[in-house]
Amino acid sequence: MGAAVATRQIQFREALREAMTEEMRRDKRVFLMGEEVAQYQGAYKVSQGMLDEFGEKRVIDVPISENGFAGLGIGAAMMGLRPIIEFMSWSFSLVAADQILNNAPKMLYMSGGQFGCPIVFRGNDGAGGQLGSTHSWAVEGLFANVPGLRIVIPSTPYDAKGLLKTAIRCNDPVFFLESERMLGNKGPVPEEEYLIPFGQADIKRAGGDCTLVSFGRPVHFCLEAAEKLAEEGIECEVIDGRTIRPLDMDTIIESIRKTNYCVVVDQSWPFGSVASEVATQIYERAMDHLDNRVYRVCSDDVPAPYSKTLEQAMLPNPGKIIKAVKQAMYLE
Amino acid sequence: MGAAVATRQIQFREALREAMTEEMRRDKRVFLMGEEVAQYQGAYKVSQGMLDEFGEKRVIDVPISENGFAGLGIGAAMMGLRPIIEFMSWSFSLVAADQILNNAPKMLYMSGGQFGCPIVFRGNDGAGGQLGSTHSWAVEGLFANVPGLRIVIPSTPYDAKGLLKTAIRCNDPVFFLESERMLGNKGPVPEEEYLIPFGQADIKRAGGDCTLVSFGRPVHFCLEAAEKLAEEGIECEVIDGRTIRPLDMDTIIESIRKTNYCVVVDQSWPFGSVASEVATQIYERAMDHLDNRVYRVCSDDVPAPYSKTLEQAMLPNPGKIIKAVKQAMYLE
Amino acid sequence: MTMTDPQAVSQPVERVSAKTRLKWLRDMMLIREFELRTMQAYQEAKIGGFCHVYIGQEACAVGCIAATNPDDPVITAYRDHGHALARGMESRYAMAEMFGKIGGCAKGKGGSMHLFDKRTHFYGGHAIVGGQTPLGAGLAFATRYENEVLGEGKKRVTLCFLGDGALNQGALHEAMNLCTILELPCIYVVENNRYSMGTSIERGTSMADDLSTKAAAYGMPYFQADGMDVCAVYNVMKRVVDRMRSEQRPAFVEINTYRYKGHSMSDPQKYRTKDEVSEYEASDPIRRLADALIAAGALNEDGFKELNQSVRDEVRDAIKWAEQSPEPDPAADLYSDVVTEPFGEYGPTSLPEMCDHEPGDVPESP
Amino acid sequence: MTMTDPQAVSQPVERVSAKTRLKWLRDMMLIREFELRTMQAYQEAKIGGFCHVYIGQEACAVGCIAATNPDDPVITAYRDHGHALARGMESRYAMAEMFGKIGGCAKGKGGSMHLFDKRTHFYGGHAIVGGQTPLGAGLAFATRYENEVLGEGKKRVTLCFLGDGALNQGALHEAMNLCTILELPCIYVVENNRYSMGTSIERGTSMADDLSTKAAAYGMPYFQADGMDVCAVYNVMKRVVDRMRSEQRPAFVEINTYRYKGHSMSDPQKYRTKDEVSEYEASDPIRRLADALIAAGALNEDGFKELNQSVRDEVRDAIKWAEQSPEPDPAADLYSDVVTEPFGEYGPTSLPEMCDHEPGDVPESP
Ligand SMILES: Cc1ncc(C[n+]2csc(CCOP(=O)(O)OP(=O)(O)O)c2C)c(N)n1
Ligand SMILES: Cc1ncc(C[n+]2csc(CCOP(=O)(O)OP(=O)(O)O)c2C)c(N)n1
Ligand SMILES: [Mg+2]
Ligand SMILES: [Mg+2]
Repeated sequence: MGAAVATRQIQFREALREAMTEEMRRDKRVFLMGEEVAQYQGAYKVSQGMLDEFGEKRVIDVPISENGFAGLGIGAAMMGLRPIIEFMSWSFSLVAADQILNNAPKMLYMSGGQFGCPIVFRGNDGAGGQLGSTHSWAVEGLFANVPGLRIVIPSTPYDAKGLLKTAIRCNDPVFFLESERMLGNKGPVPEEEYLIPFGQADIKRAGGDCTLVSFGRPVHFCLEAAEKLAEEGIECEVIDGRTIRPLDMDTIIESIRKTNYCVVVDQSWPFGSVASEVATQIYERAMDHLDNRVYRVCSDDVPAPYSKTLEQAMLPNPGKIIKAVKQAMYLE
Repeated sequence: MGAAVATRQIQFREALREAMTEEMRRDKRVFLMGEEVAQYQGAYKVSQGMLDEFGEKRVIDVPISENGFAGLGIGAAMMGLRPIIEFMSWSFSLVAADQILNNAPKMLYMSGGQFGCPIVFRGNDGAGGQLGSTHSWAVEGLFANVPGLRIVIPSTPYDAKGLLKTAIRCNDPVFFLESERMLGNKGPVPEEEYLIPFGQADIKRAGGDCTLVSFGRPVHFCLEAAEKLAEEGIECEVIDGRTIRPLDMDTIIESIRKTNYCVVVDQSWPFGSVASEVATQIYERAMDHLDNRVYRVCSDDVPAPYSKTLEQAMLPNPGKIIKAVKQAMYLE
Repeated sequence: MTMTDPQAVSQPVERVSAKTRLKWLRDMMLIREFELRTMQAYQEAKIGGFCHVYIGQEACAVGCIAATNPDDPVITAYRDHGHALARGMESRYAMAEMFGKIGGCAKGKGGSMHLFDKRTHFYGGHAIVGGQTPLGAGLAFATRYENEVLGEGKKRVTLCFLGDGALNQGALHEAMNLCTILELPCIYVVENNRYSMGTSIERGTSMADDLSTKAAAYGMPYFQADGMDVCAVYNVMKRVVDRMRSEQRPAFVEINTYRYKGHSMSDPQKYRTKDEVSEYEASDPIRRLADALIAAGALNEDGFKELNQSVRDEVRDAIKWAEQSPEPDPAADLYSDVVTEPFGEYGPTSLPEMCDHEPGDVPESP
Repeated sequence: MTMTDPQAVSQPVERVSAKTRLKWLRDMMLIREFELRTMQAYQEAKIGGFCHVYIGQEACAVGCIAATNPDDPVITAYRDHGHALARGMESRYAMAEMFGKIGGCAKGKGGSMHLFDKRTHFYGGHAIVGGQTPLGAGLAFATRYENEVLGEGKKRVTLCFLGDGALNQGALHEAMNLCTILELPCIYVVENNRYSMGTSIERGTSMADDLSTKAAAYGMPYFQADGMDVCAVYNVMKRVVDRMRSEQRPAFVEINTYRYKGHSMSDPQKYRTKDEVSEYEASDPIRRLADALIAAGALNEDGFKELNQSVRDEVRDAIKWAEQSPEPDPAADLYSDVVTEPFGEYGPTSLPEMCDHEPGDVPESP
C-alpha cells in the first residue's frame, strides 16, 4: 500500500474533503452541489469549510430535489463543467434514477461522442446503522449492470482521496460510494499529491491460503476475519477491489492461482450482485485453479431491518467470513 | 408443456388481456391503470376493449407521471385493492424507481407484516427494436438484486396468461416483464382456466447434450439455435426460467446433471446480471457436474445503439448462442 | 386564480366541548412527554438510527386528526411519532418499535421513521422525502373505489402529511395533479415548520411566502392554519375534511408551525437563532390550550398536574414495555415478512403482537 | 399572484426585415419537407424505431430559435427534428442519423429521438418525457458559471423545449424550482399541441386552461404566444430572451400549437376529429407567412416555388447522403463512445464526421 510512507493520519471525511478541495483549486470548472453541503457544512461534515474557501458560486446548497439537481449537474457537465454532486445518501438516488442512469452514462454514446459527461456523484452507500430498509441501499447491487459507468468504492482514507481525485479528473460519469460508518475512520494520507488509477485492486493483506475479495466497508470485516484466522494459522490474502467498474480481475485471478480458494464479500444483496459477477468471472478465467467453489458472503436477502440485532445478523461480518473461509477450505 | 392440449392460437397480447379480463371479472378489487390503457385501447393494444367491459372506474388512464401513479397503485394495494399498473415501457419505470423499489417490496417488512402490497407492474421490457439507449432497458439486470420482489418474464402466450393470472392473485408485488417484440406472437392457449405457479421453470425443448437456460424473449433465440444445432447432431435442452425471482434452480441443476454443459442467455448487460446469478448458483450447487465452465450470452456491455446493424450485433441472437454452445462443448 | 377560500377559514370558531379539548390537551402532552423520553432513550443509545422528534408541532397532528373519522386513512413522513400517537397507536408499541423490539408495532423492523398501525388506519411512517405523497393519493383512490366500485364503506378522506421540504420533490407534484385529474379525496397537509434540515423554506422553495400558488397550479383549494393553536387547526381542518368528504376532491392545507428541537438527534442548529426558537416556544400550543381551558374554568392547576402525571405514567409504562420486550430473533424474524407467500427460504408472515388484540386490551408486558 | 406580463406580450410587432422573414419561411418549409420525406422513408423501412414528426409546429422552433444568439444552448424532447434543423444542423446529418448511418450526427447511435449537434449548441433530443428539463437547468447553470466564475463568455440564455405532456412529470417541477432558487436563465418553452399521445391536455393536466398557474407556483414570469404564427412567436420570444438574458432568471412560455400528424408513425388518431385537424391546418404557419410576405411584396409565386425547389433539393440531397453513408461497423463502432477514457475492452471515442468540418463545408457524400 502506497500509504506506508505517510505518517499523517486523517479521517475518511477529511480525505474526501482534501480531494475535492485540491481539485477545486486546480480546476475552476469543478464545483460541489448537494443538500446542506454549503451553509450547514455538510450533513456529515464532509464539505466543512468549503463554502468559506470557494464561495457560494462553487459550493452550492440545493433543495430536496435529487432528480432535479442530478440532472442539473449532468447538463452542466455536457457543457464542460465538472460537477461533484453529493447525495446525502445513495438511498436517495432512487428518486434520481432516471437522470443518473439514462442520461449520465449514455450521453456520450447517444450523441456519437459529441457530449461527454464528466461528473461525480458521491455520498453514503450501504447500511448506515439501523436506518431501516428505505435508507440502507447498497446501490452497487442495482447499478453495476449499467454500461458506461465507473463505480468506485474505497475502504480507506488513502484510497478515498486518491480515487476521488481521479474521479473528478475523469471525463466520464463516476458513482463514488462512501459509507457513513467509515467517515470517522482515520488512516495515513501523505501530504503530497497522489492519484490512484481506476481498475487497480489493492492487496490489503498478503496471504497464501485463501483469497478474500471485497469492496468498500466489508474490506474491514475481511481484515478482521483474516486476523482471527491467522491466529489459527490460516493466512488470507485480502483484496480490496477499490473500483467495481472497472473491475481488476487480474489481481484477483493472480491471487487465486496461489491460494486456490476464494471468498467474495459484498454488502449488496446476493441475487445478481457484485459478488455473483466476481464469482462468475473467476470461474470463467480460473476454474482450473479453484480447489473448491467460490463462496459468497452478501447481505441476507431481506430488506434492511431497523433492529440492531436483526441488522447485524443481516450484514456481512467477520464471523460469517470466517465461516465461509473455513467452508471454502474444507475445514468445516 | 401444458399447452400441448390446446388448439386455439392467440397472440401474446391477447393472452395478457385474457388474464387481466378474467381476473377482473373474478375479483372486483382488481383494476388496470396506466398511460393510454383506456380510451386509446392501450399503446400496444394489450388492453383493447377493456374500457368497454369494465368502465372508466376500473380501466383508468393517467397522465405521464409514472412515479405518481406507481405510488398511487401501491397506496391502493396497501388498502387491499389489487392494482395492475401498466408501464408503457419498463424503461419509463426509472422515473418511478423510488416507489417501485422502496415502497412496493418493503412495505410488508417495514410494517412488520401489517401492510402487504398485492400489486402487479407490467409492460414492455428489453430492446423494442431500434429505440436507442433510453428506451431499451432490460430492467431485470437492475432490479433482480432487490429482496421482496417477484420478477416474471414469460416467453409464450400460454405462459404469459397463466403467469399473469398468478401474478394478479399474488399477495406480494410482482414485476411482470413483457416484450414489445413478442406481443404479436401467436401460440396455443386453452379456453379453460389455468394458472402457472411461480418458481417453476419450463423445459421448452428436451435434449441431452447441452443445457440452455434463458428468460423471456431470448428463449426463442435459444430454440432457434437448438434447431440449428440439432442439424449438426447436438441436442440442446432449452430451459425457460419463466420467473427470475423466485428462480427454479432445481430444474436447471437436474438438466446439467444430464448434459454437463451449460449456456445461460440473458438480455440484460453482463455485469451482475441474471446470467451471472444463474451461473454462480450453478457452480455453487453443481460444480462437480460441469465438464466446462458455464458460458454466458448477454447483451454487449454498451448502451443500446439505434442503428439496426449495431443493435443486432449487441443483442443475444441464435448465432452467438450456437457459438457459445460449441465453445462450452469444446467443439470450437 | 388561486382557489383560496378565506371565508371558510375565517368563520367563527365552532364550539368544541371542554371534554374534547381536554382530550386534545392530553394528546399533545402525551406526544411531548413521549418525545422527551425518546430523546433521553436515544442519548442512552436505547434507540438507534435516525430519530426525529415532533416537539413544538403537536397541535398539527392532534388538531388535524381530531377532524377526521377514525377510519379515515392517515399517512405521513418520517417525523411520525406525533401522528401515530394522535391517531391512537398505543405508545408502548411506538416506543418498543424504536427500541427495536419484537413488541414494537413492526416487530422492530421499521424503527422510528417507519411506524405503522393498521388498526388505527395509520399507513406509516415514510422516510423518503415526498415518497408518501403518491401513496396518499392511492389511499384516497382506494376509499373512493371501495365506495363506488365495491359498494363497501362510506365516503372517506385521506390525510397525507408532509414537511415543507417535500414541496420540492417531484413526487408531490405528480401526486397532486393525479388527485385533481382523478378527483381523489386526499388532503395534503404541509406542516410548514420553516426548515428542511438546515435549509429555511425561503432558501429552498420558490414562492415560500405564498404557498397558495402551489395549490393553484393544480386547481386545488388552499387553506391555512396557525399550527401553534390546536383549536385553530381543528377549526380549519374540520371544514376542509367535511367538505372534501362530501365533494370527494383533493385539498391543500398549510399549517404554520415550528420544531423546537434539531432536525434529528445530531443537529448543531447553526442555521437559526436561539431567539427565533424562544419566540415560538412562547406561543407553545400546550401552554396555550391549557391556559384557555383554565381561563374557561374547565381545568385547574391540579387537573393539569393530574394530566401531566397520567401521560408520564403512560410513557413510563411504554418505556418499560419496550425495555422488557424481547429482541427479535434472527432465526425466526429476519426472513419473515419479506413476502406473504413464502417461496424457498423465506419465512412466513405473522402480524405484530399489537394487531392480535383489541385497542386498550393490551397484552401484559413480556 | 401570477407573474404574467401581458404588457410585454402585447407590445406592437417589431419590424423584422423581409429578408429575415424569408429565411424563417425557408426554415419552416425545410422542416416540413424534411418531415414529409422522413415519413416516406419510415414507410419504406429506411428509418426504424420510434419517429415523431414536427409537421404543424414549425413556427415554434423557428420563431423561438430566431430570437436567440447562435451560442445560446437549445435542448428539447424526442420530437426534435424541427429544433435541430431550425438551430442549423445540416439536414443530411439529421437524416443519416435516422437512417442509422455512420454519416449521422451520432454515427447512427442515437436515432430520431436523440439528435445532437455540438457545433450549433444543440444539446439534444431527449426521449424520456420531462428528462431534458433538469438538463436545461444545468445548461443555464453552466452559462452563468462560465460567465461569473470562469470569467468566460457572455450572458447567455438556454431554451428548453417540452411538450404539454411533460407538465405532469415531477422532473419539470424540480427543475423549475431550482431555476428560481438558483436564478438560472433557462426559458421553459411548452409546445402545447394539446395532446400527449392520445391524451388531451384537459384529461391529463390540471389547470389546462390556465398554464400561467404552473409558472406562478415557482414565481416565474409567464408568457404566451400563438404558435401558428412565426412572427408572433418571435415577437414574444425576442422580448423574453432579451429580458432573461439581462436578468439572468428563468421564464415559462406557452406556445399554442398543433401537430397535424399522429403522435408517432403508428397512431390511429381516434382521439380527435378530422375537423379539428383541418381547422388548425387552415391556419398553417407556412401558408400564413408566405401570404403575408406576398401581400407585402417581398415574395411572389415564383419566389415561393424557388424556395420550394431549394428545400426539396436540400432534402433530396440529405436522403442521398443518408442512403450512401455506410452502416456503422460493429467491430469498430459498437464499443466506441461508451466512455472517453477506455478501460479494458472499450474502444476509443471519435467525433462524428459532421464535427470535423466547418458548417457549410460539408464533406463529400460517402
Ligand atoms: C429523497 C430524500 N432526500 C433527502 C432525505 C434526507 N432528509 C431527511 S429529512 C430531510 C428534511 C425534510 O424537511 P421537511 O420536509 O421540511 O420535514 P421536517 O424535517 O421539517 O419535518 C432530509 C433532507 C430523504 N430522507 N429523502
Ligand atoms: C417517462 C416517459 N413516459 C412515457 C413515455 C412515452 N411517451 C413518449 S411521447 C409521450 C407523449 C408526450 O406528449 P407531449 O409531452 O405533449 O409531447 P408531444 O408528443 O405532443 O410533442 C409519451 C407518453 C416516455 N417517453 N417517457
Ligand atoms: Mg420542515
Ligand atoms: Mg403534446
